[in-house]
Amino acid sequence: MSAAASRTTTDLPEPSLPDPDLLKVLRTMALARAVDERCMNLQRQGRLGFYVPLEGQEAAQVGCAWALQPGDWVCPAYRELAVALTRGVPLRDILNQLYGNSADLSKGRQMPNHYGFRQHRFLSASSPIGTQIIHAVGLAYASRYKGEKVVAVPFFGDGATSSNDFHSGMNFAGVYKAPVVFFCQNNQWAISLPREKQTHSSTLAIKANAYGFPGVQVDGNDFHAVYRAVKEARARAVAGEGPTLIEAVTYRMGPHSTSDDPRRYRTPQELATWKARDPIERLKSELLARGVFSEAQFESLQEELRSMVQKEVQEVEKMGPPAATSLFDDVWASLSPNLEEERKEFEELLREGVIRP
Amino acid sequence: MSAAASRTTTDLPEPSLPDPDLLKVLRTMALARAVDERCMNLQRQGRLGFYVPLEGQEAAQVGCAWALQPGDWVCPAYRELAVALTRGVPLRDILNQLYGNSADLSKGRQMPNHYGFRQHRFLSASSPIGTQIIHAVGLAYASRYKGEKVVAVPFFGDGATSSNDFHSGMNFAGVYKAPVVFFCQNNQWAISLPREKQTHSSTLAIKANAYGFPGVQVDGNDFHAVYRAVKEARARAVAGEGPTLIEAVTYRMGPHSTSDDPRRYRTPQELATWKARDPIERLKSELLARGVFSEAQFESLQEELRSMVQKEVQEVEKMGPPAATSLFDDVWASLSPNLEEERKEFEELLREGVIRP
Amino acid sequence: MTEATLIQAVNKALHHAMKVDPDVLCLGEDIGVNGGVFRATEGLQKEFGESRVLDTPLNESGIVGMAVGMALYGLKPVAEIQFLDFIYPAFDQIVSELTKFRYRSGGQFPAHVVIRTPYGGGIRGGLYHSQSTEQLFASTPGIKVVVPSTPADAKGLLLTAIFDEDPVLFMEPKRIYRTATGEVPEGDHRVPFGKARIVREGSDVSVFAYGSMVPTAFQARQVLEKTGIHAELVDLRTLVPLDVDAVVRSVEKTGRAVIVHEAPKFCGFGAELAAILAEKALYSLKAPIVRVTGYDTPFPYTLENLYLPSVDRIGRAIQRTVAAG
Amino acid sequence: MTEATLIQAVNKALHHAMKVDPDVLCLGEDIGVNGGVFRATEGLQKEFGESRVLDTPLNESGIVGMAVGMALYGLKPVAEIQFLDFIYPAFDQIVSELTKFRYRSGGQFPAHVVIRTPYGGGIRGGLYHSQSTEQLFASTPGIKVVVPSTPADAKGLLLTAIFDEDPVLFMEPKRIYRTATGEVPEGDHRVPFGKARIVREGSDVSVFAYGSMVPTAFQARQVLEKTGIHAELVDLRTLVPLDVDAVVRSVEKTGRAVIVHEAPKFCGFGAELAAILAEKALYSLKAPIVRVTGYDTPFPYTLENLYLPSVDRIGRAIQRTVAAG
Ligand SMILES: Cc1ncc(C[n+]2csc(CCOP(=O)(O)OP(=O)(O)O)c2C)c(N)n1
Ligand SMILES: Cc1ncc(C[n+]2csc(CCOP(=O)(O)OP(=O)(O)O)c2C)c(N)n1
Ligand SMILES: [Mg+2]
Ligand SMILES: [Mg+2]
Repeated sequence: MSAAASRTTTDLPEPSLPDPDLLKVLRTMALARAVDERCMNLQRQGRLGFYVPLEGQEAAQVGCAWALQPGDWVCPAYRELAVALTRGVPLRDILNQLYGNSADLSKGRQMPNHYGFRQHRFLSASSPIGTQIIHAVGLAYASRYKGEKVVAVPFFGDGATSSNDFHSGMNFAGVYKAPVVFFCQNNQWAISLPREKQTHSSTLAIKANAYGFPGVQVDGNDFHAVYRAVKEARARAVAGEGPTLIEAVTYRMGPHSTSDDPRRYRTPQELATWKARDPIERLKSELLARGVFSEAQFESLQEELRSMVQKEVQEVEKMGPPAATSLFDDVWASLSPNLEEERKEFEELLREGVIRP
Repeated sequence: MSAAASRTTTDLPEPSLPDPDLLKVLRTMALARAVDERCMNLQRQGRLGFYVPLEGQEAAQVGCAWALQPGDWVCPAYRELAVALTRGVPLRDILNQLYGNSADLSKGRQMPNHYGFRQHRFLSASSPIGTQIIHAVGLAYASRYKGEKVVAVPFFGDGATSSNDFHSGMNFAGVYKAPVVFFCQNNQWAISLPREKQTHSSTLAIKANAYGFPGVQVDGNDFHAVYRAVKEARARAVAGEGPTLIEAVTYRMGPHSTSDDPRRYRTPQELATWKARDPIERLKSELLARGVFSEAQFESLQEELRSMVQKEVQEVEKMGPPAATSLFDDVWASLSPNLEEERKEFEELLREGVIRP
Repeated sequence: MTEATLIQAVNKALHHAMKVDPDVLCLGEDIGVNGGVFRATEGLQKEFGESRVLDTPLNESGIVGMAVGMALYGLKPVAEIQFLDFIYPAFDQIVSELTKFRYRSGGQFPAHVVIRTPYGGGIRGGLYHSQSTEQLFASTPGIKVVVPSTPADAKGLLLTAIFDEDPVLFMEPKRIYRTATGEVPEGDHRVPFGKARIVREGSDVSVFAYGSMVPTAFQARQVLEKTGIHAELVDLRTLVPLDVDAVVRSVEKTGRAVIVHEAPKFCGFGAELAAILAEKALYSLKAPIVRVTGYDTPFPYTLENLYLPSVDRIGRAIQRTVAAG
Repeated sequence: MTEATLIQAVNKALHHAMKVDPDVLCLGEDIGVNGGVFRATEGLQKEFGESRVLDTPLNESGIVGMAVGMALYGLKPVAEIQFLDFIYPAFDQIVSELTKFRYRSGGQFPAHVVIRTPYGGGIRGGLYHSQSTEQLFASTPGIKVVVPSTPADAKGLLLTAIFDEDPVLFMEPKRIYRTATGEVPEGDHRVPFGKARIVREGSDVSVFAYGSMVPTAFQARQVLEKTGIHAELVDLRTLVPLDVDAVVRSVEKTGRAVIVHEAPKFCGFGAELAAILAEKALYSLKAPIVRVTGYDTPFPYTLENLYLPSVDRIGRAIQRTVAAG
């Protein structure tokens, strides 16, 4: 009897959430996928400057974010689109950032994907790898100091475990028993460097040993596994039992970014292996198998999402760039005399047409 | 039957070396102690600017250095006096550095204890904690690349395990299987920070798990234990089996440096506990118990060493400071046009008496 | 008003800030039980507890990064870096994170951290306990750079720093920690940023200094006064924001400029002062602008007194500048 | 001689050095199989093997620190930092170790490492893929700072760097990686350090630039030439060592100076040039020294073209300077 033939409902994973919730989960994952596909295309068409896809990591991201509370702090890297969506960040806000337009909450200051949403306690991402890991410790410490029962969650990759701030963040969190859930998406690659050349440790989770708290490796393409692990780690953290490192084993299906060509360093076979483990397909087939919904329903869901994304993009593309003089804002809480002078000169150049927005 | 009463030769540790060698070991340890005592006094008398004592760590340092070969690279912190002595560095050279005089091989450029001896493959120490750890990986890699069968040994403290370069050094060594023996002297304190507030890990040795190679904790006040552990790690490394982290558990009996007052942060009881574990007393009583030599012989050895140190200090104190214009040497391989100009102006100021050496 | 040393004034400022505002926290190496290696934080942990005065593990990137996290929350962390020479492991957190959070997030995530750190030579600290590298920070938009030279300013500028909204690097001239003494106002004494202090007026030449070079330059000025040279000594106090008006005005008056700092000359902070003058006061300049600085080498140990700008060296430069044109 | 782009010239230099000297090794992120994110190291791992072209883990402190260790042994490592913006985790290894080893050991332990890194804006890289922070390194004694602006210089200066005895920061103007093309000599082509290049002679004003600002300033110069303004364009090539003579000589001739760089103005490298002129060529100056630079803010994304010195902005500054006096 083949594995497929033996599949009965009893072989399905114990659902971590009631079916209506799982449908929402699936919808969020599918929305992330739809945005991803659209943006990769927009970039190829020259309409978007750059893009960092997350394809393949939807279960890891949604699984983690679903286990968090609104008061929790998210400290993202640049690939956390599905986390932002799960947090309830409006797609419009995300797209505005990708376009760096006048409605971008970050005022067009950063490359695509480096968004931040104060209202959602979703930190503004930076490119330097790993720096947010220690910020999470400070945020967690501060929140506890002010009596909040929340956690801070730094998101980072396998590559980031080599960074200085992974080391300081893990160590400080251990020492202060800070309520942090370290969430590592081991997607097997750091641009062209494979996981096994990044570090010689047997797993990434084992690195928690060095700091005296638990490390857990989970199947990052299994929504339920990720959700449960994070939920448990969160509970431990708010109960004052200290931090946890979670390694979600997953795969970056696309290129590192639109500037990258993964064919230079990895094989089609590897890609195919992981394609077969697609996290969306996985949750979908579970729900199909349980009869929660049908293939047709899923297809119309996808249709709906794609056209929604399409519409949003259309709206966002109507916006112009931020005001020229916004260049000088937010360096300081208020314009310094020095910048006042530079801004004046800049305005003169604008008037003279020497600088043309 | 009490533990003391049960002591027979069979209870003594299995010697790691033949007795004549152990006598040399003891002599080196006693010499280090004699230098330490003298220098602490010289500093109190205002004859020496600053000093970093190693009292209590003699077995760890001599034990490690004894297991090394002349071609091995030593990458010290600032407390490695006994390592330098074991490597055969002349006491005169060490004292010249402490005084920063005209005979100092480092030309009076650094604070006391930050010596370096090219001839002994003993790197020039810097104050920033941990930086030498990654240099060791580069040296080890380069040596192997050039076909040498040697190891590089970074020396560092418990505090240094928190540094960025501990993390990068350990990780890179694991990835490249570099022939490195990471030698951590856990002397329980990083200035005023006790070991248990430095990191939440159960041991420091366990941190090797995070990098995929063995970590070993040894009694750092037991010469034999340290010697054996390093010898074995060295053999593994040169055989191509990769690095090892050794944690030698010991104690800093003195202040962090002559600028420090440990009474502000630690108890007399703690000191007394560790005093009873004095590494020199320990090896000495073993040799006495085996009848290798007598208490009287040890006392005359101490006498001899003290007066030798005394004489060396007298010689060294005769030396003047380095030449004034040596200020401008060694910034570059050869004087830059910029420094040539500054040096000319400096010489003019010297002639005019504006600057007085 | 009470008489205090500069380091005591620092301690008073910290104490006052922590007392009036529970959101002020201190963190750093050896600052708790030990009270800091220079005793700047003496007594604070005892009074305010371990949760507000944190002894940290040995990692400066961690100290600043954690402070950034606290500040993102809304607290007012004061991080101590034991010596300026040890700030470099935290450099990425400072130049990539702390100074850029407000900007990169379009103002959503300001991060106000004060980094206190002793700097400068003259204590026989050698290569790694003596450096002055203010130019590294002053050249990075997004962080204010403050260097007091008197106890009253130390307290007043530090309190301004702690209750400011922008990141601040607060550089403490360790060489005069205990030799600079003076009256320090009690309570909530604030000294505004961006206002230089005219230490002594003068008509022949402007001398610009900050931190521990102020007393040295002052001595040089006093010696020359007896020979009939009236130098105007300007203590910049804050390098960022810089009191450009005061700098330009002074040279418009005197027509000559001597700039003093401990840091090496090449690309040091003095270069910016000279550049500002060459742009905004060129036609007032009667003589070439002279910089009296550390040499373009690392900091030495035995010979540090030959390396550092001395009263005599500054005096000679002033004399020559006045004689030059 | 063959025609090549600037990035190809870099590749040629690396290839030549590795071929003639087995002690030359390369290390960095994604430089092996991937050939570097800009393809500077394309083909090197294939030809010279994994033991000479090392893909490293993601840690710049590790990259530079390991290179320092290799150099202490006597090898000639060439480290790549993927973007200058990511060099800061390695800052401690650079300013505390690499630049100070020779000095602190009294010459016993020289450490010669070349750090190659793409820098600058104009590629829509935003805050963290666009910065120019040469002043941080130029102000630190012990490291040479080299910025080529043509393919021939890129090859010639890089070979000089690799076979020099001092640490070198080799900043590659990524914006013109592929747009700067030109003849590149074959083989062991070397361009000496400390010799500026007079791109075009002129009598009315001296324009100082380096790296990717050279072609921009050149365009501005050419436009103005038609209006009768003859600007002398000087490509500094190496900021450390700086060709002070060439700078001073040019201004002695023209009496005016315009300094151009992408980095922010305040405490930027231009300040040092201005300071040198205010000291050594003051009496030649007919007009205030003007700096055309990035603004004193972090680097923006959408508005980068408004931020960067443009042909028009440079041209206007030249015109005004000539008109000023
Ligand atoms: C400090 C630093 N060094 C180098 C880079 C260039 N870089 C960008 S992403 C990346 C790989 C990151 O890998 P990983 O942490 O696994 O995250 P992933 O991209 O796989 O999600 C590198 C090397 C950087 N952004 N920051
Ligand atoms: C980067 C850095 N930060 C801080 C210091 C100040 N400091 C000097 S020694 C020391 C403690 C070192 O402790 P450990 O590594 O255990 O070595 P030990 O002194 O005990 O031998 C500290 C914090 C420094 N030298 N370098
Ligand atoms: Mg990855
Ligand atoms: Mg210790």
